[in-house]
Amino acid sequence: MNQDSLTNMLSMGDHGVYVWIVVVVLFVILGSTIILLNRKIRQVKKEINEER
Amino acid sequence: MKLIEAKNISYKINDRNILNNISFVINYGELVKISGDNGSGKTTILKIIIGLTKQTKGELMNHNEDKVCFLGHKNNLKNYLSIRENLLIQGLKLDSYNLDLLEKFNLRKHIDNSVGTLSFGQQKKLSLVRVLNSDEKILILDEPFVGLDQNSKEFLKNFMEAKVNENKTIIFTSHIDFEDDYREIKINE
Amino acid sequence: MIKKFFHQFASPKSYFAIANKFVKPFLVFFFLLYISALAWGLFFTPPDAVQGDSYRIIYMHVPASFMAQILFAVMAITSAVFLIWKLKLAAYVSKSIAPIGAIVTFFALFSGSIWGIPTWGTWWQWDARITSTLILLIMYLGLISLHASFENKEKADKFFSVLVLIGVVNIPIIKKSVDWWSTLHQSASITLTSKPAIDPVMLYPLMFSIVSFIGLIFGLVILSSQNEILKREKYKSWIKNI
Amino acid sequence: MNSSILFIEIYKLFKRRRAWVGPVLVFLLIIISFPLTLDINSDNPPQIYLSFIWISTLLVTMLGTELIFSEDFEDGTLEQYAVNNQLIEIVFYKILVHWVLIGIPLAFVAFLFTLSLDISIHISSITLLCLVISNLIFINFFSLGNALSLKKGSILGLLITIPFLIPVLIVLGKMTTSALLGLSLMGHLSLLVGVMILVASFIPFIISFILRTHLE
Repeated sequence: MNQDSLTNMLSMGDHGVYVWIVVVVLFVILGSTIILLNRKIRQVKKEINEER
Repeated sequence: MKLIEAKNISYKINDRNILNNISFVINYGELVKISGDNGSGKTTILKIIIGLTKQTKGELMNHNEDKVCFLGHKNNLKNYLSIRENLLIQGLKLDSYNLDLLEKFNLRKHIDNSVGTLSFGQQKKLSLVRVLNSDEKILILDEPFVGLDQNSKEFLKNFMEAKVNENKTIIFTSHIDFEDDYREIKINE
Repeated sequence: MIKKFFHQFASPKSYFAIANKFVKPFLVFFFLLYISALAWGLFFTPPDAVQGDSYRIIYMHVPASFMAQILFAVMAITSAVFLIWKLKLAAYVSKSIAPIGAIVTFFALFSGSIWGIPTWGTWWQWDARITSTLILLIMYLGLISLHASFENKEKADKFFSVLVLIGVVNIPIIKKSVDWWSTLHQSASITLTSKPAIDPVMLYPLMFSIVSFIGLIFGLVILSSQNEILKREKYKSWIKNI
Repeated sequence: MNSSILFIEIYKLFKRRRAWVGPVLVFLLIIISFPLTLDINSDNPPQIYLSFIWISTLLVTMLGTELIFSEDFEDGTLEQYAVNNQLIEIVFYKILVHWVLIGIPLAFVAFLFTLSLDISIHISSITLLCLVISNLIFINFFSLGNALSLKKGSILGLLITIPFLIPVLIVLGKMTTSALLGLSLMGHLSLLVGVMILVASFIPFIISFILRTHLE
């Protein structure tokens, strides 16, 4: 696979920008949800441990 | 004869204990005072007895099937109506008994004023008129003495004693002590 | 019988223990699976004859739109279980689905409108599907704010569940009425459904992406329900041993 | 059936003029000011006026039902009804009374307004009929919203109830178009009546369950 076809594949013609926007937003949303939930869980666990 | 029997009643809000393993028996014709500190769950017990609230744990047997007369925290009055209208929508007649009551409570001269203009104590007295008219066999009163002046307090006490002598049951909450012939259920842990 | 089963195996305690063990590998697995489904769809399928490459948004938009509705249905089931059998765990799960559902629905709307720019030439069309998805988002937001507005969480659970159950009856009604409405106002618009059946070359990665997305989102739901259990059962004794 | 409770409900709403006359007055003001924002020299399609009537009725009904349960909840009246096992009755009566004292007057104000437009009396009377029917549906759902969001403000109530009201609005919009095209409305009308009956007979039970939970 040479570099040209790779660029072609990633840019997906004229409309690649729309696809990539959606991909980026999806992973930002998913990632931040997971991180946020994990942080909340850790916080509550800490509170519980402090009360013990 | 047993009227209400509570066995190990508990009640929780957001997993915090409001009531913890309370047991008691109330018989017909008794004058019962439920006492305890602020937030000890007095109101909750009354609400469980009349069936508004269901206990989280434990068993409550209620042998009463008749209507009860319940006086809650809230005064059950409409601010934008006059005393006269308020009594009428509560289903009370303005007969000589009730007019006398208003006279005794110093409310008769305000009878056409709207309730919103009355003071807290006056509103409390007005909300008691319904209780003083009740012919139900069981009266459940939440803090009936709060906000009353000395005369009205005496009056209410005499009324309660008279009712009990007629073999009616009265359950009330209060954190004020007064010497009288009642049974006390303490719910302080 | 059923009640006993529920109380033994579906207590927050045992659920939490199982979830705690499996949630991380579960999430990682479906995350990787979804990424590979997406890679397949984005790079190894031919472009669409009509829409060109922008159709590839389908591999994110369709799973999200699908999940947006599935989550509401799941929430309705758990809410019914809670109201009928008074099972607390069901209420916790119900409540923790709502924010995830709102996020997924929002994403479905967002990806749809980005897709609309090259296809329709506008980011918003009063199209039947978009409109009903928007209403679904409003319903999720309503549920979240309803639950949040009560200090007494046991009451909040009950109100929440009642609203979910009325809402789930409402969803097909909304769909039907919005469909009906848009046939008049929008007869000329391009709808995604009116195209000929999708080619297998695109269908397989689409199926794959839907399945893996379902797994991923349920992983999020489990994580969110763990958070909810911890918050709500703070004062229970079992929680001190984790 | 307890006619004295019904009478009391009528009396209470009647005396609280702000809650009763207020919404009708607000509706009147909105409806007067709407044509002023349009160019009267150009031909505005009647559909715009009618759709404006639906939306403003919806919002004014929300205004009129804002206190339907919260007032009685605050002062303990609901508690008394619950103790006497009259909650379901009272819910039915309250909705009925709000419909008669707020919903139907609104429909008549809107009817008067449509008479001033360039549309046939036939369509005006259909508007009146539709408003009378749909107002009962609106009031039921706003009461549900009020019961759920007791003391939490009407914005939450609106957020909760609007998804339920959108299908009704769509039916109303469809009816408007069909009526203006001169098509038969029996189908739409029977749909609306059917929805009204369903809503008016189920929602009060849900509301009384919700109120009971509030009083716990």
